[in-house]
Order: sequence, then structure tokens, then C-alpha cells
Amino acid sequence: MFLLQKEVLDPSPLRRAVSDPGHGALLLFEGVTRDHFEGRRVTHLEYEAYAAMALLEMERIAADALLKWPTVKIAIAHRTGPVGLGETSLIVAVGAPHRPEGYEANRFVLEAIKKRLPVWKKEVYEDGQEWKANA
Amino acid sequence: MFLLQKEVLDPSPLRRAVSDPGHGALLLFEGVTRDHFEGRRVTHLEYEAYAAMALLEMERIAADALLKWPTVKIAIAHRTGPVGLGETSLIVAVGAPHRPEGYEANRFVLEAIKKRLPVWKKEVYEDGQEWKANA
Amino acid sequence: MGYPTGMPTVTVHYFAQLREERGRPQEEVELQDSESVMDLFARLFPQHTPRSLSVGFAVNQRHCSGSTLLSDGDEVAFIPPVGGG
Amino acid sequence: MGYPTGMPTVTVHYFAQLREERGRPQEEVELQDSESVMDLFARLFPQHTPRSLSVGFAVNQRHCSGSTLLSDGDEVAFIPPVGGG
Repeated sequence: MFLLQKEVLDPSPLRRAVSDPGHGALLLFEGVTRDHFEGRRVTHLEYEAYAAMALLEMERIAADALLKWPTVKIAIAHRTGPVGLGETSLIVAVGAPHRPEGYEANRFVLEAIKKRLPVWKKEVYEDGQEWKANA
Repeated sequence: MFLLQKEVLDPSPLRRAVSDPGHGALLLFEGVTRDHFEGRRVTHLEYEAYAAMALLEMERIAADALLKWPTVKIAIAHRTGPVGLGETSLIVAVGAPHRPEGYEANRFVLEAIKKRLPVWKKEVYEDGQEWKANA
Repeated sequence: MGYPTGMPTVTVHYFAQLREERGRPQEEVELQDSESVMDLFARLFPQHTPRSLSVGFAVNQRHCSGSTLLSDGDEVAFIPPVGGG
Repeated sequence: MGYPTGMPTVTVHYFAQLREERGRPQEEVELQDSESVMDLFARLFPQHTPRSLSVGFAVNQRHCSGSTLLSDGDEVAFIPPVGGG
């Protein structure tokens, strides 16, 4: 399951999508919008996506992870448009037979997203705004 | 928040307990009961706890993690009694300013739980039962 | 040395296979002189050694070594290999 | 060599600061001979170098190097440093 949506993200469908009777571990990462960046107060964020390619990149990233951890299941959802403080902008869900591959595959997917997913973040401050790239 | 309960585990209150306006990452681990162990079909599991000490150990494990990652928040819930297949037996929730400490603290807590938490698991098979220790 | 008015006792908790084997979840046990938690285990489960079961120990709800000496009123638990998670 | 009946064109997508600077999210652009995606960027944003913006490239919805040659009908995107997550 790979989603890009303007609506609030709900982990439940992703959780279900990666469930499997043979799995013992479920790892859920949520990226949440913070209230400050380097001391500046953030009022909200806006995500812009190259939507068609972003969905393809989610599939490609998951396929790369499955080459390394063939027994896991992966679901990814990213929010677009304005996102309020404390809201979830990204969910990476990984179901796995055992915990090590759960943690590792989840982290692998997240790092690839931060690097490759064609999505851009604008931080809106009380006194301005800025496009913020991942470090 | 540290819980030991017979009722079905719900991640929502743990998620809330580790939320913080300064956090950008939320890591949720769920341990789920599998349908087999080394080829034997499991019908359900039963967890037995040394309840008073298990809650103290959850606090001690979280305190150890906070020494290493002072900015995270941690919540732990473990189920006791009979647990059906595919149900969640354990939740470890970690909120963190950034993802690396989120993943690391969550994994640290989980490994400590597997080693130290005074909780025992009986696997019930179609043709018998067995107390299973963590590897 | 005076004689104590009551023998020193500890409460012992059993879990998992040890509870099943013992047939009860806990009991009061009178202490012997300078008895460690491992000594007490050997006395209550002469058929086992702690090593054969990989059993650990807790006194007053804290993990401890087998050489920990017991005192009147202590809460003792024998900890078979745990399986939480 | 015959003359083509229509000039080869590509669709170019702009995002984030490049979209704001360009004032539109996409447009059709006529290709020049043997033009790479980096050449096209230099033609459309002469005030920038790809390196100064750390801009990357995608052709037909796949990340690619700047030296990728463009063909009629390609979907081109300039990819400023991403910020998803």
C-alpha cells in the first residue's frame, strides 16, 4: 500500500496492509511536524509532491528493501498540502517475521524516502517561509 | 506510561503519552503472536508476569534508555493471560526529536525487555504446550 | 546471642515451569542461617541446579546474583528464562 | 535527413522554489539538437547552475544523471533537494 494524500494520515490501514500470520514484529515510523526549527517558531508546513513519480519511488524503495529482506511487508503513506503542528506527515509500516529485519527494513525505507522521494517541504514561520531540504 | 494488562492492547494512549511538540519522530514496535514455531502450529499463547516487578523493570529499562537518549519519551505495554493469534502482546512507543534516537532507543528498550522483563510465554499447540524463552 | 522470638522468613514467588512444578504461585519459607538466594533455590528444588534451568534470581523485585544473602521479610523470586515480547 | 513535421518537445515539471521562480508548475518546451536534461536546465534557468542549487533530474518519472539525452515526448522534472519525511 502506497499512499499520497491531502487527508490526515491514519496508521490503521497501513498496519493491516503489512500484517501476516507468520509475522512476529510490526514497526511503525511516523514523521511528525515539529513546532520549531533552529529556534524559529513554525506555524505549519506544506508538502508539495511530484505525485506520479513519488508513488513510483515508494514502490521502487519498497522493492529495494524486499531484495534485502524478502520476508517483510511494507506500506508507505505521505501527506501533501498544509499539515498542522504535531500532525503526521509520513508513515512507514513494516511487518516482519522477527524484530531485526523489522527495524532494519523500516530504517532503510525511511532513509531512502528522505533521499529519493520527490516531495518538498515548506516551513511556514510567523515571519516568513522557507523550502527545507533533508540533511 | 507503563502497562501490564489482560485486555487487548491499543497503541493510541501510548502514542499520546510519548507525543511532544518538539518531537519529529515516533517509533512504535508491536510484538504480534505468530501462528507457528519451528513448524508446529500454535493455537494461542499465554503470558504470565511477575506483575509488580515487571512494572518496575519497565521503569528501569526506560530510565536506562533516557540516560543514553535524554530527549526521548518512552511508553511500554505488555499483555498478560491468553493472547490469540495475530494479536499484539507488546507495544514499545518512543517519541524523539529526530529519527536516529527514535530507532535506537526503541530497539534498546525492546532488547532489554526480551532479556530482563519478568514475563513468561507459554505456547499452546494443537498437541501440547511449552514455556518458550527468548533466544 | 539471643534466640529470636520468630524464625526469619521470606516470601518466595514461583513462575512458569517452576510454579507448575511447585504447584503454587508463592509461599512463606523459613530462612536458614546466612542463606543466599541460590542456597534457598537448592534447598527448595534439590532436583535442579540453577545452571541446569538457567534460572535467575530477584530479591525485593530487583534482579540480583545468586550469592545475595537473604533477610527476614525479603520477597524472593526465581526467574526462569523470560519470554516476554 | 528529412525535416520533421513538428519540433520535438518535452513536458517540463517544476517544483518548490523552481516552480515559484518559474511561475508555473509545468510547460511544454521545444528541444534543441542532442540536448541533455542538464543542457535544458541551463537554457531555462541561465541564472543558476545545477550545482549551485544541488538540483537533480528525472526523466519519465525516474531519477537520472544530468547527461541523459532527451527525446520527443519525454516528461522532464528538475528535482531540488527533497524534503519529504
